[in-house]
Amino acid sequence: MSMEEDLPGTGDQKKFLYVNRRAPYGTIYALESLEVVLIGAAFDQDVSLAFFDDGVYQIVKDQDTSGIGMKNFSPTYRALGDYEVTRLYVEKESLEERGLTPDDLMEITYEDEDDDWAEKPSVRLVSRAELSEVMAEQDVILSF
Amino acid sequence: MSMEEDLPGTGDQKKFLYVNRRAPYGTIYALESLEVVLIGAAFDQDVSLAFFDDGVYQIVKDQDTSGIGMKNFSPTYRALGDYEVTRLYVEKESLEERGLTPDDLMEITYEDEDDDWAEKPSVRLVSRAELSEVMAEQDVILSF
Amino acid sequence: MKFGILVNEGPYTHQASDSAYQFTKAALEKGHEIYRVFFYNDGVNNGTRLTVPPQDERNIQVNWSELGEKYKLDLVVCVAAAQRRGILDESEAKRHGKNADNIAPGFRISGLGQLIETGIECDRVVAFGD
Amino acid sequence: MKFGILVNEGPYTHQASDSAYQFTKAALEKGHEIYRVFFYNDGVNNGTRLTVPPQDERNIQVNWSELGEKYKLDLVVCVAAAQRRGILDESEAKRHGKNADNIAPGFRISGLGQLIETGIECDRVVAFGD
Amino acid sequence: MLHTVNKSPFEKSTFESCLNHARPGDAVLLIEDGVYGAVKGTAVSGQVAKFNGDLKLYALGPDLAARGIKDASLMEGVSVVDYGGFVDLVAKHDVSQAWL
Amino acid sequence: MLHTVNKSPFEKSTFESCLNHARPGDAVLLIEDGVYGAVKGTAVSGQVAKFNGDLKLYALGPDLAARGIKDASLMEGVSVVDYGGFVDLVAKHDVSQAWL
Repeated sequence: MSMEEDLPGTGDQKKFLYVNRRAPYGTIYALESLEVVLIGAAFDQDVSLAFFDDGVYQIVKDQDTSGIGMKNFSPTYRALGDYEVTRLYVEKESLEERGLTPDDLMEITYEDEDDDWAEKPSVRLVSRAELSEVMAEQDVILSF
Repeated sequence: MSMEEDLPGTGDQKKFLYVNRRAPYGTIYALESLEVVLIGAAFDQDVSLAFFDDGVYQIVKDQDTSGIGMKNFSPTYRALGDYEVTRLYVEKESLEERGLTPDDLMEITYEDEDDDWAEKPSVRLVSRAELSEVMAEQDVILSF
Repeated sequence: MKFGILVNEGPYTHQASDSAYQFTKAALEKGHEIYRVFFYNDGVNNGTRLTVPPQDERNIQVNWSELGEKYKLDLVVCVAAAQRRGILDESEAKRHGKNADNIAPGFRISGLGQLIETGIECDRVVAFGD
Repeated sequence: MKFGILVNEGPYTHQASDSAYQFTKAALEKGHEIYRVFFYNDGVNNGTRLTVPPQDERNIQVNWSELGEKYKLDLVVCVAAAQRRGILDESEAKRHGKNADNIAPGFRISGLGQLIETGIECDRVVAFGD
Repeated sequence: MLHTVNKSPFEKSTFESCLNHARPGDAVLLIEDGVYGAVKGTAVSGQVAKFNGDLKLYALGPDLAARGIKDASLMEGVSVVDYGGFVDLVAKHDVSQAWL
Repeated sequence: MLHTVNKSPFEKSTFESCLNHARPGDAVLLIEDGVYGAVKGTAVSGQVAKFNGDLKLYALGPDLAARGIKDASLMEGVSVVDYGGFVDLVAKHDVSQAWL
């Protein structure tokens, strides 16, 4: 089977989705997933991130890890735009179950090169059903 | 503070409870907990085991690990009587939630030296409330 | 078909590495190609040659090394994850001033890019973890 | 009061070892005695000296070794759990025909009996895990 | 899409989240401790049954046997596969998502 | 007795099991990802509130701060302690049970 048959219509790119379902700090999965995303950004693929279940906790604002002796890696999410990672899907139902609103999340933005470098929000609030659609469109799903 | 103040009225013995809340094989905790119990048996303490939540799966009968390439360690529970570990508390509610009955469990027995070496069941079915009482009586609780 | 395998947990503690091994073996026996087995997170701990499991238990590292040898598998341990957890080959050990290394035969240490490449090159990626 | 500490997960992957370290430090600073820190399950992986964490991250092994040095702590790695996971001292390595060891300074390898003894001798046992 | 779930539904919310995000026609393969989710007459089986039919449920035979679960204990509609069958399921579906 | 819980109540059933097994007068200390269980207005907070009062709930401050949880977000009756306070709780109660 040749590669082309499996690829979507975007030339050589594959659609990569990084699924984030776990809270930060209690385990390393959030951090090491982010490290994959940063390295992966160099490969010119079509990249999205999904945050749902406890994964929404990863991008909550005002994280302060000074008391637990661990590095606060949350600022890195705000730098994703510089790596041309611009689509962060966040599930509404997961926020609601946790008593969170979009205002509790960090502001994560990117500069849209197709729109005169206008600053735009990277976070896209989606319903559970919409998130399912996003997952169904992917070529590779990496979940840590 | 001297040791004696903390000890129950059973001479030098402390009451040790090993809590088993996880299924076997998916993780190593059940096996490595059992290894602690076996070593601990040499120390002449007052030992009990509690099986609840997914821990009840550890003592389900007819385990056959030949297809997953792992060692079947379930026969070791049946040998606990030889190590004078004779009290295995199993929570009824945990069995029921999992669609299990006492008949689904291995027969685990011990020979009662105070009763002419009569063979008696080591498994004691207890309600959740009774199990809470058992936990409250302990000096050391080790949960893996 | 071309498969990529991702192993995210170490040996013995979680079944992940066992499951990945059984899957990889079955895929090879069905004639599929295994493009790469990538060890990430605690999965890097599968690549130490210093394990001494009880004699009546499987030896997970040896299983991987032997399967790798038989089918010429590319068993890649992520360098960043490996450094955090103390899995080093000779050159890594030297570079970081450590007086020992522990990488097992048939495993090699490389970058996370090899995981992305696996996603790009393979028809399917299958992950095993906690 | 006399405390025993049980650490059941390895460094970095779970917060357990960090929490145990912070607790132990706080207990010592309050004047309590730490009878022993026992490393079991994947916790044995805290005792390898081969880790090379990123420079802007804490070094969990060094934290334990330094705390142990300062307060003369008994840092015990379970031998059975350590063998499964490839943590060896010089004599263990020799005994099993391995050409390297990886135990970190201040840690010692011993049997599970040391955990039971901790339960017997201590006023309190506090466990940290997954 | 093929979803794999390896955690007990009594211990973790993974299986529930998978069921809530899978789409009609998707396949869900239960492996490792995930196979407990395939058993009938449990506290979660009613919940699972609601998705049965819309989704195709599979359970890994070697993991069932290891845990002493007999085929007669499985919910209706659950198909048992071995590691070879697992490979075939991966090959058959465009994408696999591991619910870790 | 002192119970410690280190897992998110949305991910694992540990906290629920702890609450169901603790006895009136016991203390429950939430640490690591367990601190999410101390937040009000969530899908589990109603369940937790039922035990509040019978049990004394604590949450570890450094773990709350790491996760961006403000004191104002906590359920009524939850006391925040630091690592020193954790040590004091262990010393105060005869036995500690870690719900791992």
